[in-house]
Amino acid sequence: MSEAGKQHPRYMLVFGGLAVLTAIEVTAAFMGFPRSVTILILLGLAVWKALLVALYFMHLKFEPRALAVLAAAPLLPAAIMIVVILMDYV
Amino acid sequence: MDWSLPINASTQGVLIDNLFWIIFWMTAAAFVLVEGGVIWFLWRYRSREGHTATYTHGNTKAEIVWTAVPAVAMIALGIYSGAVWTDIRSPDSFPEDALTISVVAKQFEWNITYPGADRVLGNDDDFRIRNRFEFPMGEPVIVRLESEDVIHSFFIPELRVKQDAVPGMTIPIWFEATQAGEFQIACAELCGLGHYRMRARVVVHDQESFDSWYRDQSGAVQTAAN
Amino acid sequence: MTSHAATMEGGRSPERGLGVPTQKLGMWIFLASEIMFFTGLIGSYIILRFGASNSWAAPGETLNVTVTAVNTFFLICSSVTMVKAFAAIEDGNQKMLKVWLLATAIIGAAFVGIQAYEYTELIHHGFLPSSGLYGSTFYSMTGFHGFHVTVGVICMLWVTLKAFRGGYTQEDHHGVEVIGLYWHFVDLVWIILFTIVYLI
Amino acid sequence: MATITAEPTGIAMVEEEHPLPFIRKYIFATDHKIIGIQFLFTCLFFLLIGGLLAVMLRYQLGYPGQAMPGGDLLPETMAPGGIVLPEFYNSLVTMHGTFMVFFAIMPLLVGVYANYLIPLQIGTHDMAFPRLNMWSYWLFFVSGLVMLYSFAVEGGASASGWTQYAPLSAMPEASGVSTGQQLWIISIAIFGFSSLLGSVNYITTVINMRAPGMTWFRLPLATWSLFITAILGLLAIPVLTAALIMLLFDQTIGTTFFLPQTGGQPLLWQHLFWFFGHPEVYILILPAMGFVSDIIANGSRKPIFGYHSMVFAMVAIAFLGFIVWGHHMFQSGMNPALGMSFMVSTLIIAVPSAIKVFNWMGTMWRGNIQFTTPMLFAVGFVMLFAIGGLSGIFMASTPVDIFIHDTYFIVAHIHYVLFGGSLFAIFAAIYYWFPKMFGRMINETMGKIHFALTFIFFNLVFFPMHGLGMGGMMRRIYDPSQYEHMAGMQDTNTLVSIAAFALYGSGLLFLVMFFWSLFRGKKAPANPWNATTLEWQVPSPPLHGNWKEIPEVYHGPYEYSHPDMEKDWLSQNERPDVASPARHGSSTGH
Ligand code: HEA
Ligand code: HEA
Ligand code: CUA
Ligand SMILES: [Cu+2]
Repeated sequence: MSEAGKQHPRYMLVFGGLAVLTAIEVTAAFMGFPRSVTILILLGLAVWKALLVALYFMHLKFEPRALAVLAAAPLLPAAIMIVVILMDYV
Repeated sequence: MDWSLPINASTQGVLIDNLFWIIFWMTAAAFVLVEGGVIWFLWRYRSREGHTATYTHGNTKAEIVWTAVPAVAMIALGIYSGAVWTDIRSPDSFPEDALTISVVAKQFEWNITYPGADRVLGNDDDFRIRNRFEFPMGEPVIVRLESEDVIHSFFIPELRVKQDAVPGMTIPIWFEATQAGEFQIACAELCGLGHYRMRARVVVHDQESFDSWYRDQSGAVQTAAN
Repeated sequence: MTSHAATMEGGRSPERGLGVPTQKLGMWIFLASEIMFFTGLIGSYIILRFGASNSWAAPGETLNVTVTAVNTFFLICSSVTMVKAFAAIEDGNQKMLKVWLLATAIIGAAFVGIQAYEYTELIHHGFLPSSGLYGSTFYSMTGFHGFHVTVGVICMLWVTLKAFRGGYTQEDHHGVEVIGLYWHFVDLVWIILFTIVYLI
Repeated sequence: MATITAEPTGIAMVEEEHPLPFIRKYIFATDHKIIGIQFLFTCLFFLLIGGLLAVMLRYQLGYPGQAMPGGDLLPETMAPGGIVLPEFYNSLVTMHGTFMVFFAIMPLLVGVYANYLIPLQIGTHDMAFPRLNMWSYWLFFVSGLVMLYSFAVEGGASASGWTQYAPLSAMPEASGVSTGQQLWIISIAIFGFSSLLGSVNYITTVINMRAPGMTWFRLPLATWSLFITAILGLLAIPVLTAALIMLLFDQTIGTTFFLPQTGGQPLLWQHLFWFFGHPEVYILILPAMGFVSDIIANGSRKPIFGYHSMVFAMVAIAFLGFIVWGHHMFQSGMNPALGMSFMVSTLIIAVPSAIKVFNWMGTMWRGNIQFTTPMLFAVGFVMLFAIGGLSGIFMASTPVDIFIHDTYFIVAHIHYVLFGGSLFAIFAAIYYWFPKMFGRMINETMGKIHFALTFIFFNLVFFPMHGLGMGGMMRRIYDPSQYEHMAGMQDTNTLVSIAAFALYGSGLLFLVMFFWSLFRGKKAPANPWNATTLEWQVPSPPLHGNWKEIPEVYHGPYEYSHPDMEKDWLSQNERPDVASPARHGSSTGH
């Protein structure tokens, strides 16, 4: 299932991206923005990094759509769980 | 034994019992339909000489019907139950200036604290009674439930009242008794080896006998104080 | 016999299966359940911290962010070495496969080591699993992530060993790909954990 | 991991090619059929245990405070002089529920039949990961032993109910059980990992290894249900595992997730448990629905009524199962507004369930009904599950639940769905597939007697419990005579207990008959029920590797009584000699 001399994704680029984003995160955390802003920034960056890993390192970008769906499916019950239980407390 | 609910002695009990019997008749209909149908088919279509099955993969119309009917029934039931639930449990269903009593559960007893003469909890004229819960009929009562150790459940069958008492939480419930009498608080949540005997006496007074009882109790506290 | 081979290799003709090799599919399904497992732990943390309004130390107060930031960087590096290993065997480059796999295992082990050091420091400063909800959630989440990395390292060594025995070829290297998926997933979980546990 | 990456075991087509040594063939077997049979025997043993515990607790309820016959065999810490102690009663209830749910019903449905049926019904040689499969069985076995062992340790077995509500379960000083409690957690954690391995296997196999022509909408409903169940387990059980770990830490290393003293949340446990727990109860019913669908179509000699809606109904039930967990917490102190939305989602589940019940009836309608033992149990399932489901509607309505929560009304509901539902379907499945598994028939007359006794005594035991619940009798009560409002209930309780002993007796009858048929039963043909699905196209019992060569599938799973055929069934891999039934309707897929 692998044809010789296959073009690989630009892994090093992704790596650079991850490193930079992490650096930004750590600095942003201590910039003393309003708490809500900080949280938003950090979550945004975290999701971005997670996507980079999933799409490139885990090749989801290059897999059949069905597999990507299958991989993302658990996020729905996961979200339901956290959100609904939170609703019980706020 | 008789197959009916215990006598009902509270206002919310009326709502709950009505709803119970509404659901009873809905489900009874479904019950007869299903069981009757199955038994009839078993007999009518039993394998026998010269009888063969009809080859069919289904009938969309029929399926739509028996999807829609239960759907409508359930939504209606949901709306009505929701209304009743709001009347009983929603925060704004709580009556103003009702007699507020604190009930603290612990393995395996119920400690009931009354607000005393000033009818406000949390000051030194409060008085506390163990395993004995007395209150007047015909006026709403608010119970603030707490627990000291594990989860218990405050259950008075005749009043159709049940609410878990959770450690770390203060859970208010309210109810109004419609007749005087002696009942029991039963613990309805497994709470350890004494769970089965974690009960307390409930006395529902009519107004005047409650007032006199309450005066005596508060009086006792006063004299004890000075 | 051929149809048999096809079945067992899991290389199914696309019109039936997903067109994804069985081992890879299996790993993805396993990861789906891992998502729910970590949701259980992380979700509880979110609920206990943000739902039930408990007091919480500000980031950096209790935890040493610098050390962990470095550690995070290590884990990212190990993810890169991992994909490099995979790329290598896709090109049939046995030598680089071994190098990259070994690197991955070592960096992974380093991560666990640094985490162990972090723990000892924290415990030394009296921050224990029994120090309230913060301790409870912190140690359970990072602990079970560390546990996953440890398992990963062990499997990584196992795969590396197989690689040294020439167990993988350009045609068939499911093993490398599958452990890679697991490895990246653990990295991904850490990305989330690092953010919500250390920085928020 | 290692197991996944390992090269799949190339397995022999047929025994003769290279026979395996006994230990590889029957003990550490990787053949899905042997593993299925291993699960069957282990689970039936646990069913026997679970039943025994039930009988013991029923004795205490029927004859409170009286010495139990043979009870003096039990140690002083459980029943001094044969009289059950309150703390032991709590262990009995807890372990009864635990064994029945986790070690009897769930693995009987999934462990046994997902393993045995999936590869046969989809037409492949074995599971995707045979070795993982072996691990799944042996982990299950170990977890069962650990759970059994917990009776023997200091302080006895867990006594906080199968729902393990914290903080009771997290505070040994409150429950009086410490080691037993921890063993419970560890055992279920192992169990969870075992069923995780199973789920990965079943899902991968169904997705990737279907025979040529076996499209999604040609799958037998049994396989469909097992596939959906596997997904439920895959997503629900890890959450329980996470919760269990926190619970264990609360007890052992001083964390405080569920302990209020330092801000922990007792209700968090209930949320997490029921987020798992409700999907769990659908794990316990969906496969039953699948088996019953196969068996009713076969017993009525008629295609299943509305195949597609049967599939979508199961998918709907599975999905809704993830958003109704709060209906167990209406009285727990959860936000009442939340209770409202949970009530609505719960009521909606009646709709897909209705579709299933009525479609089974539609299948029997104008059928040619055979009164075989499997068919009797399948029909029994429909009748009893309907009752259990309908009682669920009472509790789904939040106000009514105020009164019946934690009463015997719930206990009645549990048993109508779990025994009348799941276990009846399991009996049906055992009778139906026994010939395939062991190459022998179960004696029909004995089977019918077993059915009659089970059906009668089942209703005698559990129907009166609705009445007890309406009277306000609470669950998990050691001695009902403590309460005034239960004073009049003792004779009902005694009657229920007597019926329960008889019910257990009929179980033992089954045991005898089971083993008798195993050795004495008359030899079974490949296709004793003239069924259409693929598993009946191989000899009984099938050879190692199932198929000499993978079958081609031409049409849907339930081609019974096709008008253009002289015989009244057409198996999935038979090319219709006349016009292809594919023209005739929806269920035959493309
Ligand atoms: C196999 C297991 C199983 C199944 C399938 C179900 C199915 C359902 N259950 Fe049950 N349930 C349990 C196992 C199960 N349950 C267990 C073990 C507990 C106790 C846990 C514990 O505390 O120990 C429990 C507890 C439980 C509670 C909590 C009670 C309490 O503790 O206060 C509730 C409340 O809503 C509930 C509701 C339902 C509903 C609405 C369904 C629905 O899915 C039922 C749908 C089916 C039908 C409705 C019947 C068929 C349909 C028709 C005949 C059509 C016509 C019908 C209508 C129009 C209404 N169940
Ligand atoms: C999955 C299903 C299941 C099954 C089948 C049963 C079966 C029985 N249960 Fe069940 N029960 C539960 C699940 C189940 N139970 C659960 C989840 C609870 C809640 C626990 C809790 O509150 O925490 C409960 C609670 C519960 C209570 C409430 C206790 C209390 O709250 O105080 C009672 C009381 O009567 C009871 C009685 C019985 C009886 C008499 C049987 C009888 O039907 C048993 C009859 C015996 C058998 C059916 C076995 C026969 C043997 C075989 C068929 C095997 C043959 C072997 C070979 C062939 C090798 N059970
Ligand atoms: Cu208190 Cu049960
Ligand atoms: Cu439920």
